[in-house]
Amino acid sequence: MALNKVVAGPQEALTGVADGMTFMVGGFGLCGIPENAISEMVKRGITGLTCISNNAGVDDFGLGLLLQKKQIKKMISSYVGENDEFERQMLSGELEVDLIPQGSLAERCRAGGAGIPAFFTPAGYGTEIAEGKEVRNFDGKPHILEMALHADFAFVKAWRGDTAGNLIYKATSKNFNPMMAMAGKITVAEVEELVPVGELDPNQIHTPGVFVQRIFQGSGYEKRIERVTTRPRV
Amino acid sequence: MALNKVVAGPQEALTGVADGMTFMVGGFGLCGIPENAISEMVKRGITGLTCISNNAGVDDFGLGLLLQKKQIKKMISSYVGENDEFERQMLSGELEVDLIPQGSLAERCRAGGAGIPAFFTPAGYGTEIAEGKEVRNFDGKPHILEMALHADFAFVKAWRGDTAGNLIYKATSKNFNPMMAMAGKITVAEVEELVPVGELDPNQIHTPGVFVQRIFQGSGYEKRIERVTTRPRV
Amino acid sequence: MLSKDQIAQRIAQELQNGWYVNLGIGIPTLVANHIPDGIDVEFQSENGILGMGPFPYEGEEDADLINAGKQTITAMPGAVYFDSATSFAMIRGKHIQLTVLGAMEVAQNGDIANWKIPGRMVKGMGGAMDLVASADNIIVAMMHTNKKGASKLLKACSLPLTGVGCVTRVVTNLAFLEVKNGAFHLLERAPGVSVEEIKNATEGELIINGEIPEMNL
Amino acid sequence: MLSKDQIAQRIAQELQNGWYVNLGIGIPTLVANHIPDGIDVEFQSENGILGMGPFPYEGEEDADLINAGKQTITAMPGAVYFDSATSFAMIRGKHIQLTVLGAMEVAQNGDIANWKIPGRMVKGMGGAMDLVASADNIIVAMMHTNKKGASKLLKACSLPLTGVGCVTRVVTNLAFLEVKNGAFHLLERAPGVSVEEIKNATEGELIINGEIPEMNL
Repeated sequence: MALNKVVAGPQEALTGVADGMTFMVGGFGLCGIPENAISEMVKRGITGLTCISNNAGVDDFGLGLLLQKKQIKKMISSYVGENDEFERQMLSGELEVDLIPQGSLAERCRAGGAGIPAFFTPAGYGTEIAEGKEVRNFDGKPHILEMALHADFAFVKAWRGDTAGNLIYKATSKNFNPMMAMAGKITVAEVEELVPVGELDPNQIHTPGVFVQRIFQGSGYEKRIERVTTRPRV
Repeated sequence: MALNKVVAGPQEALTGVADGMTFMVGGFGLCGIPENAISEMVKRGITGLTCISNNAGVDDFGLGLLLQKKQIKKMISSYVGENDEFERQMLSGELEVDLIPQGSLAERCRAGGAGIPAFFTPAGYGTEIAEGKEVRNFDGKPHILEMALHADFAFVKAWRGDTAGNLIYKATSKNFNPMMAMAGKITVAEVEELVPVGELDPNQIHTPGVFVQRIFQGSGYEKRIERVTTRPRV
Repeated sequence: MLSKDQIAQRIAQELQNGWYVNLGIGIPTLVANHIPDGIDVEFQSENGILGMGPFPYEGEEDADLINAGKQTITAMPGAVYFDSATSFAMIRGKHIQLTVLGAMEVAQNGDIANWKIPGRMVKGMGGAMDLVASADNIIVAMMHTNKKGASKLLKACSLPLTGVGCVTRVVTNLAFLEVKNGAFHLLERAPGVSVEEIKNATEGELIINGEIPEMNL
Repeated sequence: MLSKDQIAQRIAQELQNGWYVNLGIGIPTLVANHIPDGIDVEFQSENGILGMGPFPYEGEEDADLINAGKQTITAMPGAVYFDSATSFAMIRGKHIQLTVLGAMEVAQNGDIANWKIPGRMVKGMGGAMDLVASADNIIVAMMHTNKKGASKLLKACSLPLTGVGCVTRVVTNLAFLEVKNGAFHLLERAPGVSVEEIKNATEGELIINGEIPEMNL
């Protein structure tokens, strides 16, 4: 029998979350974000959160919802520029912000999940990002040592998933979700469609179920688009 | 227009290989090995090779064919135990062998392809593998620093591929192929079925074509099985 | 003087067949509209696509298919989606042949500053630091001077750096320049722009060798 | 005395519901035949599968579907295939709850030697060094003594190490032992085997606390 990771919904899936914990939250902008898990965090009113997420949502959606309620103490991100409330809290000093080059953020999450405590990368050498970090030359080129990231909970969103926690993402909604799924002590996956084991081709799975502790079928997805951009029909 | 990486066959695909070069060769045992590229290497009689490959084939197949002809100077592998000729050459000192823990071998190939010059891993700490390597504690646990691997050519084998070099592997024939595809200066992919771009679902590709410089439809695959193991029908 | 679209057009002339190209936000995005005939390239967007196509027709937007600027896009035949770690493996591993991005300042030693203005809201570097630290071939697309008329091609950057010694070429509204040996080398003038104007707008060391041709757009 | 199959059976009793398990070559492979009723586990083979099933029926072998011992296998519903880097990410990242492997020697401090005999042909460590360096829960399955009758449970390993201080439990043909605080702690005797026999076959420090029960197979 395959393992069964299914929980009833976001409420059960977030059992154990507590004030002051560290959370990884998948998505790029508003694309591929775990909408249900974020809503549940808002509902629970958990505070003092450290959130590791490439972006911080917009004012009234995504992680912006947690910012509005001042639930987030610290953001670890690569780009946070679509959010007035974020700006206000950051400039006032209410919100701590740790900005990380996007590739280093992705690789540090993967490293956390893969048992690699640290690695060298050229990104950020010679900039303020490198301050206090070990520098070493490889092939004559300077690199800095970056450390793995870990989280108490990782919230990820996939397109399809099976009851054993195997996940398939759609298009560019994959982004940070697979690495964050690897790096959570407890990884909660929400999916648009939950299917029995055996329905997904074992050759086409993006996140093996071994990285997922809890899975549920999400609901009410808004899937907002930040910048609808179109071209005229000829 | 998508890029076109198609070459006529193994002969064209191996243009530029030369004595003394370093080669990565995909596969685990005889599963997922680039049979056509290996045959072409035998045919060309290139010598003094350094081969990075998890295994060394068997006496009369896979990399064993290159060993028979004494074309290999050095093997970098994790396990080489199915090959009498290998044993003879190793014990006589004709063949240099660098044994690497399998996970470190995989990660070092990935690192080479991903521009990560070095990383820390716990594998091999306290063993002879760690001799001469930097040791550092993370969270109180000792790790050793391992360096990226690179190759002049990487030979990989996939199940299906398109003319832009996008690859899909089948079942456990994936193994080392995706990381080696990333780490070759020139990566040559041979596939069982070559299709036009647009035929592969962009969501299901294992190796993006950006890592592949040349692709051809292979032929005459033997796909030998090292240990046929079955169970009785009830 | 070049329009933003013409800056993109001039950069597009540098594309070579078979290249994978990462285009930053702003002017660089426009490069995709000017691919010369007979040149096949593929565009990477670092949020996870190779083979990015044009914007979708109205009504055909897919919330799951965006570029790094969070705009809706389409995928070309032969496209592939991947996660952010794989995306930056491509970038860090030098599998992308050209990076085009904007800048606030470029220094004559190739340093670039494009992510932070002290005292102002910092939005973050996104993927820019990874891109500039790894790419061998970086073209900066920007205005030659800022809104106050001050040169953006400097002896040394005054703003916090994004990367050091990495920019190889710059295309501005005034000129096409190469960055090497610690100086800006003027290669081409924008149509109707004199060498004198470019000199006056360039704070960093400017090397002018012989007759400088006008761009051919 | 236990047969090899019974060693596997005793180890299988340690399986807990929901575990992912990596089984080494030899006796460990047999563990899969003895999963207790009501226990769901998934087997990983480090060459790239989770959800490994039984060997195929004759005629149904697939050259593309093997385990780390290069044997043909099948996949269970819910299985997934992945590359070697991902496979060892699972192992190194502690996503696998139990590792069962064979050994030539185990020391009372948990050191293990199972890959190399000086002067003999060295076949390589395969994935063993990664497995023992990362797993928190390692059961060694082996004979209590070697072919010459010498103990394999030692004060210190004499052979080149595979990993240090990592083995948590050992199941042999004679006994089930826990390795902690620098000693072997006898937990159970194989049916018909006396504590005295186990003592005589164990070179390393052996802690015997109270009455030692017989295994219940």
